[in-house]
Amino acid sequence: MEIIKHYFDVVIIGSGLAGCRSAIECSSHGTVGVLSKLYPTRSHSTAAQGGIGAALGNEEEDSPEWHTYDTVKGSDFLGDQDAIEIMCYDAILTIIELEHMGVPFSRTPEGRIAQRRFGGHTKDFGKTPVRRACYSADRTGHAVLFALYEQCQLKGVKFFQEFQVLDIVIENNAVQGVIAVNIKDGSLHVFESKAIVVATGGYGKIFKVTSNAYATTGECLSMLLRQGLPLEDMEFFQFHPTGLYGLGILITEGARGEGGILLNGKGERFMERYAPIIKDLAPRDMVSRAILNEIREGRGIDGKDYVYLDLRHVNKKIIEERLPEITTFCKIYMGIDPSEAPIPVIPTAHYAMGGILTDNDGRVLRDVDGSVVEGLYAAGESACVSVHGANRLGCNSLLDTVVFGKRAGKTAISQLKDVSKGKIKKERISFIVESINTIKESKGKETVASVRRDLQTSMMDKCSVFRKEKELMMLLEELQTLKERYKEIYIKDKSNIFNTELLEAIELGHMITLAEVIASSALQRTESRGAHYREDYPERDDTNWLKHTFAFQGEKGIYFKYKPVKLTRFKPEERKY
Amino acid sequence: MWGWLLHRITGVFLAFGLLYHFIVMHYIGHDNYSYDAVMQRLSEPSWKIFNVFFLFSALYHGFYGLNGVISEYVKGETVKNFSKFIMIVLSFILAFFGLKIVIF
Amino acid sequence: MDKYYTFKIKRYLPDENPQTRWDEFRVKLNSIERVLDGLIKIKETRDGTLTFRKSCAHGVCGSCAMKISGKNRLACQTLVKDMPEMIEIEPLPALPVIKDLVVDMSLFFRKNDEVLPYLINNETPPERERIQSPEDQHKILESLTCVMCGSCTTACPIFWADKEYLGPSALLKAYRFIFDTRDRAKEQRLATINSEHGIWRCHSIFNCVEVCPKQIDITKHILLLKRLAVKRGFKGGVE
Amino acid sequence: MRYRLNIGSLTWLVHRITGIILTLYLIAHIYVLSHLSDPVTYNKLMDFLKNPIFKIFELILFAIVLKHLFGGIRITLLEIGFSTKYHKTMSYIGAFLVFIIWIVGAFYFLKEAF
Repeated sequence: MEIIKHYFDVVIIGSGLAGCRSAIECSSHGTVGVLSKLYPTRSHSTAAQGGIGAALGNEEEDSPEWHTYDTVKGSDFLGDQDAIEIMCYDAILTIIELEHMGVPFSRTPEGRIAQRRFGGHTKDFGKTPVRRACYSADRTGHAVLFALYEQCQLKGVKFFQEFQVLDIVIENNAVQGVIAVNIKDGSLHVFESKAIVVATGGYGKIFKVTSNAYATTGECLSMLLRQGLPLEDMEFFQFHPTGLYGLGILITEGARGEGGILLNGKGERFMERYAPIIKDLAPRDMVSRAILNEIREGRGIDGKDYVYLDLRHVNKKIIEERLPEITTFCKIYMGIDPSEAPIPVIPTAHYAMGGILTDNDGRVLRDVDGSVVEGLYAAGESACVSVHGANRLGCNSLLDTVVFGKRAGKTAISQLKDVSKGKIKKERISFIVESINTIKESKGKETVASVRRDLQTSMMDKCSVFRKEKELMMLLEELQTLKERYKEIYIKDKSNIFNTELLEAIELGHMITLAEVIASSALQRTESRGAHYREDYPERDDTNWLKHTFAFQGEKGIYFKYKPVKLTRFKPEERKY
Repeated sequence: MWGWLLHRITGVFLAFGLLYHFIVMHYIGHDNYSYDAVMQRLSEPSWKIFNVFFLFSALYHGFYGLNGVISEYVKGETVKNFSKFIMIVLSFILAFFGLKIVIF
Repeated sequence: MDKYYTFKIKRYLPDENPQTRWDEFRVKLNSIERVLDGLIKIKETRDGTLTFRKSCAHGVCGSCAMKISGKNRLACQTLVKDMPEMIEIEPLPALPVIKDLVVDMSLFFRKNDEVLPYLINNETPPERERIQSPEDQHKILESLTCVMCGSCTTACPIFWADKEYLGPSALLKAYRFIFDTRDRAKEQRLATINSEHGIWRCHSIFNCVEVCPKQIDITKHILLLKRLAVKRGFKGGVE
Repeated sequence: MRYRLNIGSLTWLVHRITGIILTLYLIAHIYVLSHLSDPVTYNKLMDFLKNPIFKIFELILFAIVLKHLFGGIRITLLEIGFSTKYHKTMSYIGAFLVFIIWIVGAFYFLKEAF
């Protein structure tokens, strides 16, 4: 198996918003190579609809301080407030930079970037909803990703499309490079570099009903976990309240921002009971719990397990102008027109708050004490600076990817000179090649699909919005049996060319590791906070749980360390909307 | 761009010219094909001028269309240029013969 | 209610002999399932070697463009209930096939790169965002929604014959930047598409409009480009 | 290339084929007329062309001309700004008009010829 060697100052894994934004930042000072499983504009960032939050104040008075308060309150006070402040204050400049790069935002009559209301975003510390989400119709992710990818092309960044990363090589606490396979012809490539930026996005595909794309499997997170790096706050996984029933396709919160309301079986606007002030624009964890609560108490639409998102009263022109994409989704997939019929929705797995432990400048940390892995950076959904804490507010994710993508790129470049070039040893490569061949030649009777379906179903049943200790214990056992069954997987496709079955098998191995981390993190956090709701511990316990969890992979399984939350300005208070 | 525009202009001219041509040839009078009938008509200068324009428009329109077909279906740079060159030469020969008919 | 569908799939497996063959699979699918769900069911339960691209599964990323029942569509957007009993599935036409339903898209992407697909504005950017009226933004709104799935260019008979033709997708991308009031490279872009293999190869066939999964009227945009080129021709390049 | 034909691609195909046939006919037409230099051969050629088989050819030619004419009108209308929403109806109307005019023309044509 001949190996093709490359060298880049910075290797970026993932070509979504975070990846492209850091590539733009690095391209001015060094050679940059971006690896991606998909053609860059197909990354899951393109599916983001709602908007990107920034206190520009184009439509009404706004201030980054209020944005900071909303994000801290939205995160159920688990977010590190210094990082949140950086994000909210940097937001304004970053969005303006995006516009200069060509992002075609929707515009106000005066020609400035248009903004709309969004869940959890309020004026003067929680009084009334504020227009803070800068949007481009309901295709904001698509608009920003295309602009960023185009700027990368303008700056001559080298893209390696349809390359699957097999291993991120870290030796004596310094980054050496990446081993990847070219999916098109199965050839093995080794990318040695001084710095690596991990920007691979979330891992929603671990759950059965999810809005995430097939490519979001989070294998890079598990590669780092297996090399002793911690994963932070993995128990917090956000369920978006309004996903199309049966399909998991998202109906952006922007629909509720434009006036859409949620109705239960009795036709009541039940959100009034759960969040009297801002009702349907409450943060996502609260709305998801409210919906599932209504369904569990038998108030789903004619008894079934979904509720209605009603846009019929919103004036038609606004729907056409600002929500064209979800209108086509409803027409194509459900055969209904949102301005004439209510949309059946249920909560779907959507965003991973947890991820690779990083500091405010995107550097990946090796341990709770803040020691750094030299040359390793992370940004976007795969990283956990913890600006989202226990629950992410709508349109803070696009902001997180762009702000911290830029910072990660900037730090990577600034430290290029004092990091030595990576060197990947032969044994490491042959070890990887060995592990692939064992998967390919295994004679078992299990198929990738059956193991994956069982993983997704059990995660969805036992570790979604409502969690209990007993169920989580059962889940951990099921995951152990899944690990055994994974060793018995039989691959029918033996060819080297575009072998998607082999790639899915590799991804599945990493998904099982991540699932185990999520389940055990959820088990050990005995309180309810943000998206993590324990029916046996329904109260938020600030005295002894106001801290981040760090999951390490030890020989005898997952063990945890903790670090208190950095509180600067806002003291934890009861979270009412 | 100009070639494309001329193609459209000649097209429009041909559209009307053809109707006029058809009416004159097929629907006015009887037995218009004999040598004397054709010569008699050709004696009038207006018919002569019309036919010159008609000829050039037809040749240009037809061969510009063929040029398009060639640049789409003929593979290989040299073969393509060569066949385009042949087309131009052919159109000039036809123009010469056409003119010869109309002038004399 | 579930129904049985027969998927007649054109296979191309480079390592096997014969490399190309037609496979038929009978699959049970319900009314909201799509062709992509059928393909996934076949790959999971019948034949693991069946290869196709997929990612978002709701028509926004453009990975799963293929020829379904004789017409280019996104597999994840084509509901099986709208299709006949026997669904014929082939890879996108006129592009080299890598394996089964996966084609090599690099020629298609090179076409897009030829029209300089990025905002070019070297003036010093203002303090705040550049002002653009809603009407100007609206002019490029439709051309913005393109997800570059490749269905249009590979459905155009002119592209089948002449691989040098830029193709509807690249011309739409050129439109997006030429009509963006913030762009300063209008002349350069017009020169690229004003060539023999640019807008003048479009003969208003409308195959691209028939297949666009985002319902973009691409031919209308190319006709607008033609009129702009003619206008610029007379005015000697002055706006 | 097995691809489903629709009204748009069919109209284009017909337009292209009729265009090529007309150009070839143009060459033949000029060749025939070039015999005008000598009246004797010209009249002999005219008599030869009188037999009914050429009348049928002329009738078909008439249809081809009309088809190409209306295809050209559709394309030119689209290019000067006519809404692309009606491109299909333009094709159908064009085809219908071609058929009507062809029948009317053929009626006169045959009446005069026989």
